[in-house]
Amino acid sequence: MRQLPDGRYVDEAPWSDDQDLSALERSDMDAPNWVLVWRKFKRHKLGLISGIFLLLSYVMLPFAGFIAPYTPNERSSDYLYAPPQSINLWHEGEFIGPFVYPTQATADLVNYRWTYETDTTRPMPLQFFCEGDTYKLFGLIPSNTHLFCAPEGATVFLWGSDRLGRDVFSRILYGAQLSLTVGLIGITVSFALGIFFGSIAGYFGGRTDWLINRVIEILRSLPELPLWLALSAAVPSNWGPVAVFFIISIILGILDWPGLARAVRSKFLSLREEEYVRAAEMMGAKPGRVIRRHLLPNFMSHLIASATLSIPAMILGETALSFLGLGLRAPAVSWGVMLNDAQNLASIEIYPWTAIPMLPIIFVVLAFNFLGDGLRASLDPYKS
Amino acid sequence: MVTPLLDVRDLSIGFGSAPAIVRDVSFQVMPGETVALVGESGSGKTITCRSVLRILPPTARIDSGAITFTAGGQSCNLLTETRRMMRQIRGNRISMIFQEPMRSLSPLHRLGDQVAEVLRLHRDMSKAKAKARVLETFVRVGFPEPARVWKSYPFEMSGGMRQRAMIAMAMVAKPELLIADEPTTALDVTTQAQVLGLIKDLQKETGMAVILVTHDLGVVANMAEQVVVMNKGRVMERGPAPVVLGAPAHGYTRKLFAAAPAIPEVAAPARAQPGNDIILELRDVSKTYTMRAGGWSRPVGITACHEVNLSLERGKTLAVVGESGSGKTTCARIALGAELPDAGGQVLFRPSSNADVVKIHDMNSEERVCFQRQAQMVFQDPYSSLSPRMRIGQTLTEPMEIHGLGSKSERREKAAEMLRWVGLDPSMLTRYPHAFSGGQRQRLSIARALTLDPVLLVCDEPTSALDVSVQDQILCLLENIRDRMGLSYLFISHDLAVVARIADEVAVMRQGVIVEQAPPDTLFYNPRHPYTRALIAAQPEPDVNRPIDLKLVAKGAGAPGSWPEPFRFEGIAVPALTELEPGHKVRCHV
Amino acid sequence: MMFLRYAIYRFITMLITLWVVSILIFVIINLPPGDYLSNQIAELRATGQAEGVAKAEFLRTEYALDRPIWEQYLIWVGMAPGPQGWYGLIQGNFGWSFEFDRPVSEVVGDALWLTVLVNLAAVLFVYMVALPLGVIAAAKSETWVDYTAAFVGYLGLATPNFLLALMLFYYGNKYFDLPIGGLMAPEFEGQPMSWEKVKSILVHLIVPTFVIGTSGAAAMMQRLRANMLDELSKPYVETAKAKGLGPAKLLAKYPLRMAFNPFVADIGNLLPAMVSGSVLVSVVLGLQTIGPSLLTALKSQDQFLAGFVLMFVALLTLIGTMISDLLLVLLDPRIRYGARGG
Amino acid sequence: EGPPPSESSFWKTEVQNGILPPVAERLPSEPLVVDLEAKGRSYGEQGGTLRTLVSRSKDVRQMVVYGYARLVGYDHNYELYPDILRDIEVEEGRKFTLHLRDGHRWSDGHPFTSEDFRYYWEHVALNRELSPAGPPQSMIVDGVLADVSFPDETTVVIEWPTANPQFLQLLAQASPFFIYRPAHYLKQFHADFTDKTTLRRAIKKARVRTWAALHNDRDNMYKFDNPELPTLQPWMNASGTKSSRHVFVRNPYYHRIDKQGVQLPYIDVVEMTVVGGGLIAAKANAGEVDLQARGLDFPDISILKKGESDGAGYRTLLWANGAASQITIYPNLNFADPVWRDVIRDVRFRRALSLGIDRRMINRALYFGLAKEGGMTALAQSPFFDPANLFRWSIYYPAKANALLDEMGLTDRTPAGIRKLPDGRPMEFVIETAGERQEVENALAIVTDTWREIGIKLIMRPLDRDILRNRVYSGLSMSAVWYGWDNGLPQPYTPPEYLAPTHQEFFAWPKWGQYYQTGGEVGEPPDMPAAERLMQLSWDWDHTEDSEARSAIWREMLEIHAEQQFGIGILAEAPQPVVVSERLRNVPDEAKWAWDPGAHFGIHRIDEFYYDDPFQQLTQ
Ligand SMILES: Nc1ncnc2c1ncn2[C@@H]1O[C@H](COP(=O)(O)OP(=O)(O)OP(=O)(O)O)[C@@H](O)[C@H]1O
Ligand SMILES: Nc1ncnc2c1ncn2[C@@H]1O[C@H](COP(=O)(O)OP(=O)(O)OP(=O)(O)O)[C@@H](O)[C@H]1O
Ligand SMILES: [Mg+2]
Ligand SMILES: [Mg+2]
Repeated sequence: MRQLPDGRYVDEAPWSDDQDLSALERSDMDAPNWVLVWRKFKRHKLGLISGIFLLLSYVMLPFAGFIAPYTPNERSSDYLYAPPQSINLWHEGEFIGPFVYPTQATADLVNYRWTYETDTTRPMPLQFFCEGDTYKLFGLIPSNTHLFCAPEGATVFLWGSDRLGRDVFSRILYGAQLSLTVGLIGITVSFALGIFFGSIAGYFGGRTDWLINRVIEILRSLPELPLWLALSAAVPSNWGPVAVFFIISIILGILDWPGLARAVRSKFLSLREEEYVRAAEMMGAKPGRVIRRHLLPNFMSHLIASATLSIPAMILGETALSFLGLGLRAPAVSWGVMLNDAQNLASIEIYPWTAIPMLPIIFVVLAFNFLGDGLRASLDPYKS
Repeated sequence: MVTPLLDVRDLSIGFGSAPAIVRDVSFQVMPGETVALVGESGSGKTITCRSVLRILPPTARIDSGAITFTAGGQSCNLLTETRRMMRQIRGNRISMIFQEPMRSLSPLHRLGDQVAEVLRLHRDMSKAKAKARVLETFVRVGFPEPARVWKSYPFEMSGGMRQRAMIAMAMVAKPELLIADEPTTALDVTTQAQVLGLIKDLQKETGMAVILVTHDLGVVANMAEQVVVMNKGRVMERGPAPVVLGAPAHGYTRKLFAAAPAIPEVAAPARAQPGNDIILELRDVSKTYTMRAGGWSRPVGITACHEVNLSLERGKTLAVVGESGSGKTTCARIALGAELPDAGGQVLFRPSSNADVVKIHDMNSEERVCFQRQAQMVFQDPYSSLSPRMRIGQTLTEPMEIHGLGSKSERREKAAEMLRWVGLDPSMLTRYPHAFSGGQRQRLSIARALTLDPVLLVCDEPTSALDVSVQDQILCLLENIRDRMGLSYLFISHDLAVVARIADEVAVMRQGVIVEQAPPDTLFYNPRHPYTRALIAAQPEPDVNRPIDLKLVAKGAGAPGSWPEPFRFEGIAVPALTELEPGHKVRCHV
Repeated sequence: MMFLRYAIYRFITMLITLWVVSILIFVIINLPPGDYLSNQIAELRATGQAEGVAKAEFLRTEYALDRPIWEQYLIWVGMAPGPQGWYGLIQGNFGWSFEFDRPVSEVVGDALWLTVLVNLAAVLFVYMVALPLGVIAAAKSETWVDYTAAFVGYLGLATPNFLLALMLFYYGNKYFDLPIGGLMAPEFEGQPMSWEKVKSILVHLIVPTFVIGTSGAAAMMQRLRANMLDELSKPYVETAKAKGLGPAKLLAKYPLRMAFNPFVADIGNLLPAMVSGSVLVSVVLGLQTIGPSLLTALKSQDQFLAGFVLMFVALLTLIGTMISDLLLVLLDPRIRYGARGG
Repeated sequence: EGPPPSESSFWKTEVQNGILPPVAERLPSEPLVVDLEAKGRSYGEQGGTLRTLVSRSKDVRQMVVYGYARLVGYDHNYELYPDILRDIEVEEGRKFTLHLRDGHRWSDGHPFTSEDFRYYWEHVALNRELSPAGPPQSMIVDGVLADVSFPDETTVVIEWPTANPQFLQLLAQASPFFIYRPAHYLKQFHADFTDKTTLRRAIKKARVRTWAALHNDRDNMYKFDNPELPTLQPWMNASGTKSSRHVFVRNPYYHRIDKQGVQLPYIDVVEMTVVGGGLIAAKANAGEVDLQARGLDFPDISILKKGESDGAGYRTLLWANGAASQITIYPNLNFADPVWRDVIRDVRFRRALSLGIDRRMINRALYFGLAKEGGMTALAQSPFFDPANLFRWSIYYPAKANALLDEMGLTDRTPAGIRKLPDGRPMEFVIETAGERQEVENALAIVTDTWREIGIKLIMRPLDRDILRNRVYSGLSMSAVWYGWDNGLPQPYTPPEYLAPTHQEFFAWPKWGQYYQTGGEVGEPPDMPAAERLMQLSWDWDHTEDSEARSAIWREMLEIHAEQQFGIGILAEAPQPVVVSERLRNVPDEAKWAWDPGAHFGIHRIDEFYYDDPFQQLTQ
């Protein structure tokens, strides 16, 4: 920069009139949208970790039987309410690989509880790829090989055993098969309906809106309680618990949509007045397109948050329903069923490990939350 | 030597990990002085201004530099000051008029509330006092009905009105430094003169300094003491206005100044040939809005336009100029069927010379789709007409997708091509709309409108945010397409020079009615209507030696009730539009 | 004016909907086989209480349970005369509760204000916790504040209400001497208000409020946070910043107001949730709210009681939706209640 | 004889103020004198408040059950003896002469006389408006209505042409047959006694529609929710039903005293609080109750014991449940599905089911082995107890069970090893439960495993109690789980009709029960020889007076049940935790927890319980 005598400054660097094309990789330009989103998502560490955790959880589902040392309804009648056991590696300063100490139960008829004594003199190494009870790999292939199991004469209750001597750890793994799948169906149903009706009501307004709103009002003013009661009488008795639960979660979804629909509608009522929506319409975009491409993305954050929030509700929905005789029941295993068994003081104070199923729920829900947040952030145009 | 009020030194700003976009920018602002920031669209003017208030996008990073603000004997570096201090400074000592006022106002709050907030925040004023002050400012920025503005929501206002509200917000607290980022783009020249006059008054009154970003070299010539010319993020040349404007030293400056258009001196009027291939015709179009502002009280009706008759010939350009808020945008929207005219109004469209007439105000869905392919609009407010969550690539290909044109890669190619046409780089396709400069967005809007190869294009102030050289480029492009493909334009603008260049016919609007209509040559040769004359007189010229008297021209032609007898009218009891000479219509009592 | 017209129109719509809902409600409570009295008679027989049977039979004719269902409906609503003349909801008579053997209005009366109290406390809790936390979480997104808020919120969500209540009761009683269950110490019941009573109620409210409130608070917080994050990057926020607004006021006045739209839409749910939302919680926590009565009434098909409570909830829902619709129009000037196009 | 009765401190001020007469005048001339020493109990002093919890507000009626003042009642040996009555004479089992106590008064001080019986009989039972369905069935024997007469103030005679063996049991039930009413109080609501205008005003005030409804509303001897209704129970309701806390105070006119002349009950006030069912254990654990069994289940025992050792000031007793069986599976012989019905009606099938249950394991897992394993039959305290009945077909013996099923021809199996029905469907045996008890669920989970070994797949289905009943009655449910017979302690005089197909409430034969109950209008007649034989035996019992013959009938019926396994009992005498304040005396350490006969605490005579230091509690 040079100062001229008349007091002005002039830039001296060589100047050209060409458009200088800023250097952005070409590949970037051709990358489809999801690649760009994925690149952004990768930078959201917590979201990424959560995603991986969930992925692993889901991948594990078909192999739950293999990983679990026991089958879900396998009872060890000599080990009722056994406390969690640790897997040790060193015995008296000596490394001998993973092993457990055998335990011995005695009924304490003074305090009426089971007490366990650990025999720390006899380390019993775990067995790997051993034979145990039969389960079905992928729900199809019968197999009886387990990743690890207890040695003869000992048990391996990583997270203790319950009232009937069933392994809590194994049950949690099996429970995941139901809790992580069937429960989510309800969310899908409710979201599909909620978004669909909410958006057409909000976008079209007028008579459509009126009609949908009345349906929403009516649906909402009919409390679910009597419906459940009626339903519990109407379900054919030879339906398995899973089938009943499946139907219930769908109905839960069907009943659940109005809340979301109203949120969507209210937002769309104002969004539809936005200039870019008008612009899209003036270009000839059909309502479906306007809703999908212009309106919904602007409500994505809310939707993602709502979806995450529905997950615990759906997983736990059955615990509330079982008050009405409708939840999942044995022999089906789900986290809700397990927690249902744990809903008493003894589980809190004396056998706290029976309430462990709370942990996976919290972990899964948090993972979904962070995943959702990562997704939201990577869809956010204002974030680089 | 006086310490400068604001001293920007070696400022470099970049986004994300990309190389810096603003590089080593330095300039000073003395108290009471006006510094004009001119330069190429996208050269970093807005970013520089925003960095003064430290209101930058979250992805921006400041690489180096210092911004020293000295007031009351104390100086501080605005880039490192605490947030608390910054809050003390923002709005109070330094205030800013954002470039895109339409987007910058909260849609849910009344304008009065938004403007008065500054006063209540920094001036500790009572509600009533603040209101009085705000209403007064409203009048000074050219609102005839300040009370209505006070309770209006932004979406009820025209583009220019929103811009004026924004100006009022920035000036109402009488700051020490005003940063005005293209404050008058949406204003007609008389209103512009009024606003500029107001700024000057305030400068005189309070010693306020101004950083004025503008593309209008006429405004620069009339306002600035200092000029900073920017290009590609660097300062090309800076110095006192007379020297820089008078004898530009830098190549870019010279190029820029050369591109400035001017209203031609018309020697003899050229008679237009009355054509008969009308592509678009507005017949007796009126539009009345009901204000939401009323709340519980009786709804108030606003007549946005009144019995507008326009016809656009195929392959020609019909320009509409006029007062801000006079209903130009409304007419444009009605012309494209985005809004329905009041009963009795008709909008007729003939897709090709021998095709049937389509009634735009009464289309079935089939006709609508067909029409929407052929007629496109460039919106006055490009920011809000671009979907914020769509990448530009998607936005540009969307029209083609909707109408099922081309394959995926063809569409993308076309989008890239369009960007090149409007002088943007195809690598920007993956960006979101917010990551563009105001002028760039305006060009995106034009590019999008062109992707479908329409036969009718409605341009609502398409070049207001463009520097003169880019504007020239865009106008050339438009002319080019028109000549090549027989495109017809309905062209709304405030810039009479642009209108003079591109239009085949000009309609002048005031208060919802057309007051004069003629081919540009006729009009500029012999403006008959007092309002037209006022407009022409108020157009600033890029010559420091021929300043216009802002005070005088700001008066414009005054209210219609004060016009000379043949033109005078009150309310909507207007005289008829009479053809004084062939092709020259004026609204007057003969 | 326009608004008033809209409000009146909306009110009439509400009445029509209410009528439709009343039919549905009646059908639903009569859906399970049997009715209260036949079940009652079965139960009495099963437990060998021969005498009660006569009484049940008496009630059956007294309350027209021997008539066809549609006739029962008309009598219940008050659109047809019953055995003892016009005596329906329209006339202001809510019927008789077989289960509690008292007029419905009496059964419900007490529970009603307690219900409102508990849920008001919960709603207040939700708003007091969720609003600031949601806003802070958004303003400080992806910091430890945000993560902690999410964790605590989801902890509350992922714990079954009953278990949570039990834990809070048990440890609360053990370490803080909190009372277990109920809404006030029993000796205060039926007593006039006094400072002691208020204190007792407040202490008793802690756990229920927390249990009912946590899930709501977590939900609201996360949604609010998401909506806020969307709004925070809008240009008008920058304008507000440029005015020199402080962070709290800025967030509250501009983005929060915008982000609130979906929640206003949900106000409709707030009122009915006050009654029905906490039914199961109330049942397990032993709160003397309307919830447990509803559940008992439904289980035992105590149809007039169930019908009344359901109608009441429905009315609240409808009023809530109406209010939220009106508020939406008032709060967001951009909303027009017209159809698309034009 | 005995020392003069002493005045209670509770009513002292009232007596001093002349509101109440002194205790000597309040007692009947011949009060019931309780010999506590003979029962091995100690004498106590009056005073104190007993806190207990219930889960529903209508459970205030428990005070009628616990109070257990009956015309005749069971003593601790389950023998009937006159209680409110001074004496009762029974002739040929068909004529009952009731002698009231002279000077016995209602709790409001009004004399209790035969007039109260007459009011009930003539103005309630026989009143068309109050009893639209006619007089109660219990007053009709073999189609003939009782003949009731009132020779004098203290005598009531009720007679039928034929014997009514159940009459006294009805009077002694937990929920008794009240054949008397406080006439002086109820007359004001009765159209026969009160003029129309007064009545109309009262009707309006009570927000009912007819005088009958008003009368019905006030007349709640069992519901016990009307504080104005005079009572004969040890405690009277002193609070309305509006709150969750119900207070009962001692009846100043109660008819029992101990040998030292202290009027019972010892305890002045009973405070019954309604709390959520799930919180009873927690509250007990926190020491907030003095006497509690309702709402506590065996699984709560460990937490109760913990509270006990943490010093919450109570003891936890384990009483034995008095029902004939704690968990019983009832295969529905009237199930609608014909194929299944045939299978279920095959006794081999029911035996196989019973043999396939590992009762020891269930006992150990659920009750620390403290319950009695075995089928449903009379309990050990009953004279009819026979170990053979208990163990018949109820020892875990899967091989035998399999053999029985094979013998039935159910040899086809699905790949999963489930047997097939004759029509090829897999044997999925659905058991419906009321879903109220976790122990049932757990027991069935264990049964599921052992039944799988005999090729039967158990599907458990929890339902609501009422829904379950309706499904069973209409033949829709394949089988159900419920308690066993309420009365596990039959005596020769106990009518055995509940063992015969006379009640739909026995879930194995709902339709037969309906047939009998409705006189053949609905349901089906029993068509299995064993059921017909039970019917015959029950009829025989009704028509014999002879204790020996009746005992023989009882034995035969019990044996039929054991052989037939109509209800497959799993366990009996499951321990019922009873939380008792450390300061409460005279509570038996070991006892039966039974509804009928037993009235839960009633038979253990709660009015004889007392506090060691009643006044210390007051100052607390
Ligand atoms: N958020 C962003 N992310 C990336 N690049 C951005 C972002 N905002 C602006 N830019 C780029 O920074 C450059 C300077 O923008 P700026 O808004 O300062 O331009 P300007 O000089 O004000 O132009 P105009 O006159 O068109 O308004 C432009 O090239 C623009 O594309
Ligand atoms: N939605 C609306 N509701 C109420 N009034 C409106 C609405 N839109 C526009 N108006 C009013 O109509 C009049 C004309 O507005 P229009 O946008 O057509 O002006 P314009 O000529 O384009 O002005 P500018 O040059 O400032 O953009 C203005 O007074 C404006 O306030
Ligand atoms: Mg700019
Ligand atoms: Mg405009």
